Amino acid sequence: MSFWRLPILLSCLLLLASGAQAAPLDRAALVADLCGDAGQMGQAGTALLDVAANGSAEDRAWAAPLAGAVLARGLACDEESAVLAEAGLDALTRAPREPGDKARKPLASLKNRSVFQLADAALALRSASAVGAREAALKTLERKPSQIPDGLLEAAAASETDAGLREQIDALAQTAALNASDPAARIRALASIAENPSRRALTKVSALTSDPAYASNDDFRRAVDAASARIERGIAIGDALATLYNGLSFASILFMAAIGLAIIFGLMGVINLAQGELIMIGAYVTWLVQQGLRYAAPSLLDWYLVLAIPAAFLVTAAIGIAIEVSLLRHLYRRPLMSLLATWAVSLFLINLVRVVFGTQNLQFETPFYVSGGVPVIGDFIFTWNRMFAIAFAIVTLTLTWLVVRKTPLGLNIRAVTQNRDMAACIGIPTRRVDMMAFGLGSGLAGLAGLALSPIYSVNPQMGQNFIIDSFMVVVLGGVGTIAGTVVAALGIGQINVLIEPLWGAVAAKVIVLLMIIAFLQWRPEGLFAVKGRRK
Amino acid sequence: MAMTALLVDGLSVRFGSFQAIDDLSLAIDYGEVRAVIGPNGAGKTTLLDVISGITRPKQGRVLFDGAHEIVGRSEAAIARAGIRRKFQKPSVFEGLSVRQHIAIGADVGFRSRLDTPALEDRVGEVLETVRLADKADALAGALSHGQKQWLEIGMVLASEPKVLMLDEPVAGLTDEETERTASLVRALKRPDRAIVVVEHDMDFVERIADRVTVLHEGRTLFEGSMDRVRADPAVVEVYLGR
Amino acid sequence: MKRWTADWPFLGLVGLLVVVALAMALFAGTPFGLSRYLANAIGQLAAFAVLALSLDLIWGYLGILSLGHGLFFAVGGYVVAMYLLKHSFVVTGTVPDFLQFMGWKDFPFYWAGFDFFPYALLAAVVVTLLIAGVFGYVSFRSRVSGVYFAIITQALVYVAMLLMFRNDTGFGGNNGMTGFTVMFGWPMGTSGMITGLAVASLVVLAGVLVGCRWLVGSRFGALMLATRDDETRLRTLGYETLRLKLTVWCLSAVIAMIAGMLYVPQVGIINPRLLSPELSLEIAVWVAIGGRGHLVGAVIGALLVNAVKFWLSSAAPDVWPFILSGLIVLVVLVFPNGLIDLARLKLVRPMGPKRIAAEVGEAR
Amino acid sequence: MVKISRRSLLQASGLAVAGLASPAILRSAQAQSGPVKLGCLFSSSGTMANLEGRLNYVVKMAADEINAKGGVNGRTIEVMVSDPASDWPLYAQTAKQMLQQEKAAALFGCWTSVSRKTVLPVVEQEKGLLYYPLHFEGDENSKNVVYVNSPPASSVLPAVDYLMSDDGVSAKRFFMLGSDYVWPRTINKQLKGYWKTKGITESAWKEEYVPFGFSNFQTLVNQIRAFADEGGGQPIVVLTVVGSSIPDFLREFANQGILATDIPVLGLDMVEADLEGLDTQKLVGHLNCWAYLQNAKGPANQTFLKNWADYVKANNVPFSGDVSIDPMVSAYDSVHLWAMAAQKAGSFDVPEVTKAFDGLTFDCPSGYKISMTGENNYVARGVFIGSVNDKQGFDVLWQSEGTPKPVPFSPYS
Repeated sequence: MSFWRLPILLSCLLLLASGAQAAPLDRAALVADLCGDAGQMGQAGTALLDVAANGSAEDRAWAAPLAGAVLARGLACDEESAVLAEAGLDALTRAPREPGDKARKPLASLKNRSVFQLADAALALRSASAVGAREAALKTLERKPSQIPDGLLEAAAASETDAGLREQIDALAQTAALNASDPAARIRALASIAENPSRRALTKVSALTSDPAYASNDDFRRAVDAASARIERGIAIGDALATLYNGLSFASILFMAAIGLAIIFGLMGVINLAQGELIMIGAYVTWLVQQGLRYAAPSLLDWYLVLAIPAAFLVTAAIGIAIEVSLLRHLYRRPLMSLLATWAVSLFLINLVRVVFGTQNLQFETPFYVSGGVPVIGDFIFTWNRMFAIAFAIVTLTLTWLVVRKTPLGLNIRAVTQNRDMAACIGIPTRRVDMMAFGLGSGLAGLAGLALSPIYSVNPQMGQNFIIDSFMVVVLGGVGTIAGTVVAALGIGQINVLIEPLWGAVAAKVIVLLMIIAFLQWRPEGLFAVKGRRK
Repeated sequence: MAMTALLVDGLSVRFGSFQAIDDLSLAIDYGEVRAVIGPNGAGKTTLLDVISGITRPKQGRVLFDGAHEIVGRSEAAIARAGIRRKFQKPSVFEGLSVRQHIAIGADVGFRSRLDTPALEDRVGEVLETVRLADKADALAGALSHGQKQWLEIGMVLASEPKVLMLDEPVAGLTDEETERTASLVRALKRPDRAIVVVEHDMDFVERIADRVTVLHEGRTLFEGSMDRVRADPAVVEVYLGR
Repeated sequence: MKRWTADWPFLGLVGLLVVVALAMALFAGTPFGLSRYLANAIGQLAAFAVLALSLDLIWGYLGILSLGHGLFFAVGGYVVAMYLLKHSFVVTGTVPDFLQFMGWKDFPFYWAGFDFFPYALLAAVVVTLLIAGVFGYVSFRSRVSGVYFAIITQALVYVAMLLMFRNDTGFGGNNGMTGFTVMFGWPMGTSGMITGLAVASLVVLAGVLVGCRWLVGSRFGALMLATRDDETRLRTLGYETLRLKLTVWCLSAVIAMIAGMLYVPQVGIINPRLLSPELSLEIAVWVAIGGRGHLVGAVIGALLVNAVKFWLSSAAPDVWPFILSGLIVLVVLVFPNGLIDLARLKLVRPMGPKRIAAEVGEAR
Repeated sequence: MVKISRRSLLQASGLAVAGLASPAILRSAQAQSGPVKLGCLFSSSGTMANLEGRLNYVVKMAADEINAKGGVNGRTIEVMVSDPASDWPLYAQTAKQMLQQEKAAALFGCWTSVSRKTVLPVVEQEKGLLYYPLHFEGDENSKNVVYVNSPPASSVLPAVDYLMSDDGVSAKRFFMLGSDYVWPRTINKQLKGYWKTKGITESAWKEEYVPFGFSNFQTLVNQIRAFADEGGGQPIVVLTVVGSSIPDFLREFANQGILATDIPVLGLDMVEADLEGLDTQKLVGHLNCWAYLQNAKGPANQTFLKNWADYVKANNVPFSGDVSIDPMVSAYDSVHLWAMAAQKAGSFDVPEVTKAFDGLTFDCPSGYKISMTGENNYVARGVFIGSVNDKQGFDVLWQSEGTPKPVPFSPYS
């Protein structure tokens, strides 16, 4: 049983399927239906689906472009008949012609859309020339196994030349046999359904407990029970993984937003309220790089997220250095005043960007590596944009660690963080270190903006969302420790994700914040505090 | 034998992996001026921090007046019991006048008035002692370094403490100022008062101290009079060997 | 601290407030009276000035920066709004919006008694003291200070905002509360009511100003400054600074609460926006611009910034953020003690090392 | 005389607000003769700026059109723009300023319900007139507010009806996801009441709310998938999140591989502007419902779109000239409706203008002839259901026959 089952559609489909074998395809009527009202379009879609399963090779070749054209609103209906607008061919005769003046491009209703998607995939599975296209078509069919017309998969398997794909088609055919009459086929179907555990599969399988065969046939009952147990286990694993993954992805965002802040805070005791705006500017620089590539090197457009890395880092680092030199340097030992000063900077930057770029969300290309996701197990889907952020966070963490641990600048930063006066005494140019470290922290914020642009909407306000969260990470982690920042981000991210499904997003946020406030009462210096004599 | 003002027993303090004080025991009697000396990082200031309640030790105890455990009590409670301390870095309140400092030091209370005759007398007395009477209405922020040192001494002195701890009272002072400070400290010596001085200036220590404790790496290296300190090979090794 | 009789800026400001309040009361309704808009604006400004004073008391005189003072402001605002709604309901039968859209038949139980103003006032004080007391006690006890304290208070006010956004808390949710029709039995929105509220705000402002002046001039005030300058020093002189800080913190919270009670009837609405971290930050900006650690400065800062904001948000909406950020930078760099420096003609070279040395120990 | 004494009083008191007062006084002196003033209450900064900001320009454009035809009652229109900065109390403050100081004849403004609720007491007190261009939760009928867009009973319910019908997707199960404030809650309450009358049980729906500006929708999309996989009929998502949460939700939804043909989303506050910056290929088929869609047919829309594009170009407006959303058209209608009413009344006095509402009609860019009656201050508009296309816009999937009569108070709550 599936929630996609549309009983009326199915019965209609069966009727047509049995009738179609007798009569040859009435192409003119089909095109007329495609241009008709919602009901007629639905019939036409079902007819196309039937052609894919049972039609002759010529009919299939003729029908192949139609479903796709309807989906893309590329079918122009005029008085005569209809035109495939993209190719400039008559839909019926395939003679080249232009649509009439009053041509209308019908829009498939949501219900019909689903039928046409299926028909398009079915036709592609049987007649597309590229293996990749056939594989993609099979993926679409897999989403709605109950609606695949009888005979389609068998016919497709018979003519499939690619061995791997044929295996996949057979597997799908087995799954589709769940409601067949042969108990052995059903048991095989159960086993193959259990291969891919999901809630949907569970719903389908557990519905079988009310099947007559469940009571009468022991083998079948065992198979059903085994399948549900296996699916349940799969779902449990999937849920656990999903929680971990979601937590990790949220943590990576928190980490990216906070790491720059942590370095600056640790070093100078300055809470940089403009950090969120530097993130925003990083995202805007990324956008500018994208726009530049669009004109200068369109072939590299997909890689703008990678190519923008140096630009995002350098521009924000430069802004950070400018802030430090022009403002914060003069507020040495006045951390609360520098807090206000950076707030002014944040106000200024938001409004500057607003005036220059406007308030609308920026438009980003979505390259293949940050779009979509792969189902792993159960209901766990591995989404690429999150993965990008996670990977980016890990790379950033590694690089930051290397800079702080392995470079002279890092050594100086650590020295000044631990004891500013002593560092100054042994000849470390503390002002210069401040400047460079502020640049580094700001540059990291710019990178955060780059990494977050595939996840969040980019507009002048976007930085505001990160302020409180990233503060919390920094103070929870403890002043100026990278490890503290990582642990705090992971902790906050994971706890948030665990609470959210229980009490909702607002409560999760409130609870996490209250936990942090309480924790800081207990350990005011954060998780990784360095103890010392009275300052 | 004079009564023990402070008894430090088996004291240990750690900062992370650094052992600031390591199983230190020490007794300071009423009526004596005790100097605590030692190289940087020997644990001198940390010792004062523990006694004044700022730092909590990992283990060990500190008995005041021979009976009262003061480890674990608040700084304020310890101070009210009669243990007062001048900090290494002159710690004065920049926004207050000299007179206000002494008055705050003399009388512990939130509500009491500043201008009662008894308090005014005491303030005047202390101001004379630390020779700041002519600066009584100046803001502390405007004083010279030496005057700040004296002001702080005056502030801790004002309450007639039983234990007076001075952390580097002559650091950064001119010779003449050091001289004056030395005579001030000697003048403060009383049978019912113990004075602990942490100092690097050996001449100053020699002038004021009855006994000297040398700390090294958180332990007592030597205890005795200044002459014997100078003669002790271990002390010489610690001071000159590195 | 100068004796109050010689504190001319203070005397001048109090005098001015009293004169304006008197003039407004006397000329109300005559052609010489202010327009309702101006009267209302002055009243709101006065409420903001009270709020600024509350922050200056702890930031300027105790060295504790709270970025969550909007919380106490909002407590006052919410309580007075509850009083107004309940009172309006009792007098005119107007059912508040939020009851309607939540589908509730009656006020939640904790609204009981709020139509009686003294009870509402008591509730406001108790709630404020409870929040401020508990939070202050644990924070000061564990010696949370400086930037940490600022961030934690910001998180606190943010948490409160998230909670108040929820509709099921029974305080109007995101929409907050509005539609106040009657106060103390008198209709809202009339000239008389507007002038009355404005005059009351001015009088309260003058009162709070005098009270704060008395406090900071007392021995207690000296101890506050001592705490600000070197808290450990003061503790090792035998003072339980926890008690002192807690007292001033609670006092400051109550003053902020009073400001909220004055503000909400004049603006005619309360919603969680008052709890936004930005507003709380802005309070600090007013104080910093006017002059931290100077009561007169805080009042002037609040009046000036908000008056310009009122004016510019319709006259030149685009430039306001730029002017505000410019003002902050100017103050931070050139007038480290706020615009009060202007009055004292204490213009210093920007970036001079002397000025830095003269800075009072804020860093601690 | 009055003017001088006020000024001298202010000077004497040396009040900080003197700067505020004097220009206002100078301006109010000419209130009786010069152009008639209209006020805009739309934020050009803060969270609402992207949506509200463009409405300022639409109002100006409509005023220009009217002025080009000679103005109203012989006077030209002057539009005052403010920036309440997405700060709700500031809306009230600005409204006060415009009504009391500037004597604005009418206000056009507010997007969120909160801001409207904030301004409401001010316009009622000052006996002003506010044109509110957004669809909203209904259950309100102030004589000082003109509700130019539709209450839920005449917009949301038809859309949900369509989705529940066989022509739609025969929706049987409903996941309601909204921002936590009055509009989503009221809409959902009314929907639940409506479903109950249709015999749908409570197990068929689920309600979740997120805070304003919420962006991390991973867990919620997981929940939606789990809800859908429980079986029991076609599920849909009724989305009432607002602002930047809309694109963030859609992005996560598409990334988890859910298509409109699996679980359609009915985004009640979703407009073309929310799709800016999204890859809509994977979102094709999701739905919204408004009283206007950019793809509406008819000459009125063509003219409006062209005028807007020209206006954007000519005046350097910082918004896209190719995007036109319902609230823009509603704001545009508002100005024309007000001008027609004022013309008909021969006066700018609010009571007179209000009396003239009965029987007003206007050719809205949506292609419908929108109208007002004397019964209430609602405007009868058509209803569109839009379907996301791959060009970041909405195709018209369904539209109402005529303009349903607006029902201010929902019978289903």
